[in-house]
Amino acid sequence: MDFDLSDDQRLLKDSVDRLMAETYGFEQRRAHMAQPDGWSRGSWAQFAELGLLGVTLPEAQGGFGGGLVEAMLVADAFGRSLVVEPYFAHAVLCAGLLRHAAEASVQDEMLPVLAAGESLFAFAHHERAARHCLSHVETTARLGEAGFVLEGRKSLVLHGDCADRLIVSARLSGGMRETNGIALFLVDAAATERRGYATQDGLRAAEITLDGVIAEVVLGLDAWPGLSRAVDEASAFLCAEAVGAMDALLALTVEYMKTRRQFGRAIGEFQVLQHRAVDMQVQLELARSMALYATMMAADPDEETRSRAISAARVQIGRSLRHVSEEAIQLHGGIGMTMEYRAGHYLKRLAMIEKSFGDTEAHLDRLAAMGTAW
Amino acid sequence: MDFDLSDDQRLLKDSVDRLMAETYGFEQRRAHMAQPDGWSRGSWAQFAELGLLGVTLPEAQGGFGGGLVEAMLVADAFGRSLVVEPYFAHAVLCAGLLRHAAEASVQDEMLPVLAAGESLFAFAHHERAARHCLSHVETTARLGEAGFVLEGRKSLVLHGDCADRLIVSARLSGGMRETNGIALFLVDAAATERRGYATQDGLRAAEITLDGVIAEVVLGLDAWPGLSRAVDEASAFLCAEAVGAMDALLALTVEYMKTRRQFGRAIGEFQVLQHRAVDMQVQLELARSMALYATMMAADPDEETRSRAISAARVQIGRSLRHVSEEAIQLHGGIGMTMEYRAGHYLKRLAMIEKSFGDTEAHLDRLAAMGTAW
Amino acid sequence: MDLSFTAEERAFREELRDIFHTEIPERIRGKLRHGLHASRQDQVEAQRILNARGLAVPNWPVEWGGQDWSPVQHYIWQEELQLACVPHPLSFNCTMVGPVIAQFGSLAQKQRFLARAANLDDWWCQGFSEPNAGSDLASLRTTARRDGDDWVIDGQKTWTTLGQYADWIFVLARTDPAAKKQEGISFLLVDLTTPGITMRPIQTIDGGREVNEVFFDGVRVPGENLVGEVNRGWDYAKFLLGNERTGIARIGITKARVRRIRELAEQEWDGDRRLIDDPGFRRKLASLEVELKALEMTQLRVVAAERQLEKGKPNPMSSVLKIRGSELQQASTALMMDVMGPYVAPFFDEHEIEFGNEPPPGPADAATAAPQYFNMRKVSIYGGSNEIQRAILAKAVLGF
Amino acid sequence: MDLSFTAEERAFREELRDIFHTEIPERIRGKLRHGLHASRQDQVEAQRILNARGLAVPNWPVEWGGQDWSPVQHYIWQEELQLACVPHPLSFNCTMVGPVIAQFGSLAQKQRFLARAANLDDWWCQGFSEPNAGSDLASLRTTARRDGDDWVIDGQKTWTTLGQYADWIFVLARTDPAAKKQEGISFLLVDLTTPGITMRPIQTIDGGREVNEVFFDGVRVPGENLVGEVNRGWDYAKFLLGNERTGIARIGITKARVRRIRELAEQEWDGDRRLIDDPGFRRKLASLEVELKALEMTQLRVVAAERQLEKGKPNPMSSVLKIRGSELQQASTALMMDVMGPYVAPFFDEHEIEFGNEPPPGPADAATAAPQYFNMRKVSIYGGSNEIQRAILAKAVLGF
Repeated sequence: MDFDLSDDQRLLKDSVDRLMAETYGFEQRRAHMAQPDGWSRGSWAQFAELGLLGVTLPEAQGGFGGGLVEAMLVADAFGRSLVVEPYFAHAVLCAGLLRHAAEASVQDEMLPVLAAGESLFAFAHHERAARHCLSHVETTARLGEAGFVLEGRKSLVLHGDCADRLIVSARLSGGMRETNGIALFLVDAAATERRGYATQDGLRAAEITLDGVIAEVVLGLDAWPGLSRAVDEASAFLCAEAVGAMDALLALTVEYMKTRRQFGRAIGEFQVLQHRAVDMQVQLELARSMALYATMMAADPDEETRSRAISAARVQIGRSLRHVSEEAIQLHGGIGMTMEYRAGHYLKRLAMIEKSFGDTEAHLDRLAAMGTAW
Repeated sequence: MDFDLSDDQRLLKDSVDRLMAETYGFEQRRAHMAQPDGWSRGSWAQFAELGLLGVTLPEAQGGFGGGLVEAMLVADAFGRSLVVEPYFAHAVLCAGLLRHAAEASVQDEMLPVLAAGESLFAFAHHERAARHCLSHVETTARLGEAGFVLEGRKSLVLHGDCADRLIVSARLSGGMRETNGIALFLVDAAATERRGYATQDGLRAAEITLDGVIAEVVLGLDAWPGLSRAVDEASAFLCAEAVGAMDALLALTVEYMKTRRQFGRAIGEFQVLQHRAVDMQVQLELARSMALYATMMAADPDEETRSRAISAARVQIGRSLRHVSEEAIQLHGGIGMTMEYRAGHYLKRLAMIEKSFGDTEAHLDRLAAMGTAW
Repeated sequence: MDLSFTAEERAFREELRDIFHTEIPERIRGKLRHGLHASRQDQVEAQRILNARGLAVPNWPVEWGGQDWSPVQHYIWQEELQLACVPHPLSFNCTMVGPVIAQFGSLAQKQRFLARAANLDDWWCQGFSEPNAGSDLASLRTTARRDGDDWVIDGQKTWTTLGQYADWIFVLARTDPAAKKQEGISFLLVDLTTPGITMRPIQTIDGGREVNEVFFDGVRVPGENLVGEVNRGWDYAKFLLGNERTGIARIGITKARVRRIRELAEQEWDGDRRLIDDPGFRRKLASLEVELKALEMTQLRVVAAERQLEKGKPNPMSSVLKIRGSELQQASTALMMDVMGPYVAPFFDEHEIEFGNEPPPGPADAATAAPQYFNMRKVSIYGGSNEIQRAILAKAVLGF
Repeated sequence: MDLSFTAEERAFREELRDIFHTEIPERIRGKLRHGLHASRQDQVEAQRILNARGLAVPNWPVEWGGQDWSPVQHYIWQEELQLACVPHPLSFNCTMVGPVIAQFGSLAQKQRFLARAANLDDWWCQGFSEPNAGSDLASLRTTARRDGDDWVIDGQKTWTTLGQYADWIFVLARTDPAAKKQEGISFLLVDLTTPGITMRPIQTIDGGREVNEVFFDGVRVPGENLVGEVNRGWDYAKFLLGNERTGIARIGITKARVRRIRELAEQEWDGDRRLIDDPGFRRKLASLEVELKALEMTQLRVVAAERQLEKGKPNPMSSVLKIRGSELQQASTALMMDVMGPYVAPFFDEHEIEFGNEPPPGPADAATAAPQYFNMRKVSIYGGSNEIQRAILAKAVLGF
């Protein structure tokens, strides 16, 4: 049992932290968001150069050769800096899907492209009536003369607006929520109809219509095991990102409390407010513990063991982030309500994380349905 | 809309409060509990004399002629003083059952007896597998030569150990949780087998076996509407009793905080503890509001309207009492953990109220199942 | 003791409900129901309809357009207004500066300002908070110094809500720099077209532009614009802030939102089950409804007690209403987020929502769910933060 | 970074589990599992079995019977002890006075007391708190004055747990009345058979007799019973209180209780459905299990960090463990009450439960559910109340 970083991991952490310190201040972030895509191609190139886009990919395929701990370090740093580039969609979700659901030959072809960041990948999966059910797929795939033909509508496709390639889930057989019968395809994004928009936390997404689109590549015809694993890994990433954001937000809040004066003294001198900050710290530590747990369990190939751990982590982190972010705004007062100050941006990102790939209630339902055993 | 007491109500309140002040101090209560029945026959006679045993009964039947508001005033005062006499079982539950489920002729005969307190009544209803389901009745009644013959086991019969007469629910027909097919009978308690015991809050109860017992009187053969109404009224009483207890407990806590000194000052000077007491006050006020609501809605003859209101009140009061009683002990520290001090006794009574006739979760389930409309 | 309303009160409620539903355009009320904001024009239109009926400023003295209503009638008016999603008559005019002028202003001020405020011919905004005077309002630094008959104001105000729409601002300024904190403050009425005033919008985290900073640089205000006596402004401000005794919990607005949550959950499918049929969701909804009922009953107790209270004397129980009212406003927006699930994410500004070619993706009202949740964080901060309310209760009710 | 235990650690765990299950009588462990208390005899029997195996005082120096274990091994020992429902070696002996004597005592004291404490030949109890010195322990008033070679103690102690079983008491007493608060206090070992000591039991709200008041009236203690230096007792007390770094959260006990809750919910019928199949109950149980897992992971982080901390220096994170550990002990007893439903009500004292002719009515363990809930209110009060823990975190971690 060991929570220490290896030397290589420490090096990685240092270099990501340094990149963030140099390129991702509050004003710099605003400038990134003002660029045409809503994010910075320059930052993207830097991520690629540092090896971050392939952080979990094997070196043989252009990756950094890291694992989920390395991804966690990136997540933590990106959470602190509120990174808006399509890292999560591309380098977490799609990298995981390719790794866990695609044939080896496809991986050999695609992973280097992904790691280099030349072509932008997004995961077109969610559908309107899915709510928090990951296996909900109504989009159909049927084998035509030119290959698989996809029909359906995908929704809330993170960074789908600017993606070059889409990994699309579609149903070959089975009822709309069955895990069997789900396949994954690679599709040229330009062949789809897209409606892009911003999200509350400053990222981008799209509604995507597949109207007889021909799949470029078949990733896997029985894709559920890989899909579910990739999404669980992505949840672990979100947990770590949330912890990074909460940690930074708590530090910001405590600092503010030490400087902001009301009634003739720093508000941090009021015992009531001190204890409120302590309760935030407690929630943060519980979340941090569970983010570590999620990271270490997300690689478990047994779906039930893994899902239980991930859902447990998401429940704790969902509660912690709600508590920490709401209290942070309250302790700041009016300034926390403005876009000109960092705190509100954390609130927004954290609230959106809570709703990604199953909200707290949905994960608790999943645990309750399983019956827990640990 | 009017929350004021009438002059008569105010008089009643004053006389009950005076009785409590004179006869129900902490040491006096301990003495009452040390008597053979576990409560004071002397207090009982005083309750009868003041008209409290028939507070909700018509004057024509020996009652005080009051309604649920009058009952609420008694409940509040008894909650403050932690009265241990069988008032709730006898003068609330059984009086309500007789009023709402018995034939007029039976009422004429029994209510004066009840109001005088000569014969002690208890309600033998709960069964082992009922949990919080009021309509769960497995005890059977069949018509024999000498009248209805009852077979079954009744459990947690409040003050069943010392009751002279039992109102017993038994099933004539239907499945074990159906509301149809439940009848109520009056039974000579001596004809049953009883195992008496104390309860956590210093009351008494009994397990009762009905082994071919012949019913003395048939109260009603389709008893559910009356039973359900009487129990809803009893819940309103418990709500008011809980508010009385919480109010006294908060006052006790605040007083303690003003006198107990640690770190060179009264602990009530610590801002953190002040705000905790304020949160108790907020919970108390919400509970008080809902106890008033329950009192005023408990007379509604429409079962759904009434039950919704009662369950809503029970949910709020269940949450409030948990918060207030736990915080009261915490703010007291060690002294609150001892039987030599009042606070812990409130904790115990309040915890038992929460589990009577449906706990908070069960009432929330009832509301959720109904779909709410107000 | 009787919880029911009298026949007269019920008739009064029906009458108001009828007016609100038939006379205030659905175009305006629908916006509020869907979580959008009324525009300046909407606000003016709605308030003028109310004012024509004598329903804009019932809390004012009768001679200046108010109504001789019982506390219960005021309560019913407010609740029906909120349930019908009618924009509340502008609070800066109707519950803030109007009552202050009516109580403490000169006759000339009353004649000049009151009718126009009631009819929203003048749009007022508030100049109280400053960057270093938030919860601790008495530490304000903006000064007004005498120069001949005029006052000259220098300083900065902030959190001025809807200042961008306003014609006038009422300002607390320090007129005696030597006096102790709460003393030496005066209450001044300032025409926003006066030279030296700069208004800078502050974008809030819901994406809206609701508040502003206001800079005063040698702003010259005629002496007649001082309300009441010089250096007594703190009393007027306290009167103003303590004015809204029952409305502060905004229970009607939360009630309307909870109704909308139920409607939307009945329409929202989770696979082949409606969300409203999810037992976990039903329990959460029922739980919120219980909390709201408890708050409503508490408000009714406060309303009923008002008869016995000295007029204008604040009831400390209104702090309970403020605390729980803001918590439930927040809880209801969080539950609305639950209804929307992942569809809280898309961001569309109000103009796009109203006038875009295509509705935002997801359930109806999805695009306003997160902004409302973000925006409602403010309600436990402003109007005396919930921590301040607890301090009031600790002192006034518990005697600490 | 690796969450798994090494093969050696797993083998160590198996070995301990085996010992605990096979050597500690089920008669004793069953009591704890069902929420009953170990008797004095049970406690002595269990501890002697452990001590014979070297498992009673592993935290002591090796020369006095301790083990040269890693923090992880200590953690495993504690967890397995708790999961197996083995009575914890008496904390007054093993984590309190023993380590103090081992660290600060004279050689004579060590030789006289340590082996007997480890084997529970002497039963120790604690004389720290006083009626006016609870959270503020340093304000204690009990005095010990020098008289020849002896010390003479006068004063009153309270909350002395299991004092009725004890042979000896360790006492903090003021030896320099002129010194400032924390200074001038000494640490004395007192034979309870000494004349002038009166022990009065205090009944607690669970119905038990767990704590006592102890009165000292001119109690004469030989000079050799002073531990360490005179007037340095506060340092030893701090050492003692900071000693239990990882055990304070009692996660193993809560885990065992949660397992029992699941077992009982599987046996409990609600009409014709088992309680465990109630979705609302399952969600509550799952929720508690999540919170417990989060706490367990936090404890593992603290254990892992222990290697890097200076020996004996308290980790402020242990305050997080104390706060959440006590909250979850309380939450688990409340959930146990939920399982029992109305059957929490009957009161049977432990003697009746163990030896009565008929079991108490209702589900298994029903009779201990409410007493445990009541009793566990103490865990957020004693050992430094949760408010004190928050004050520690505010200062040590957040720098306020």
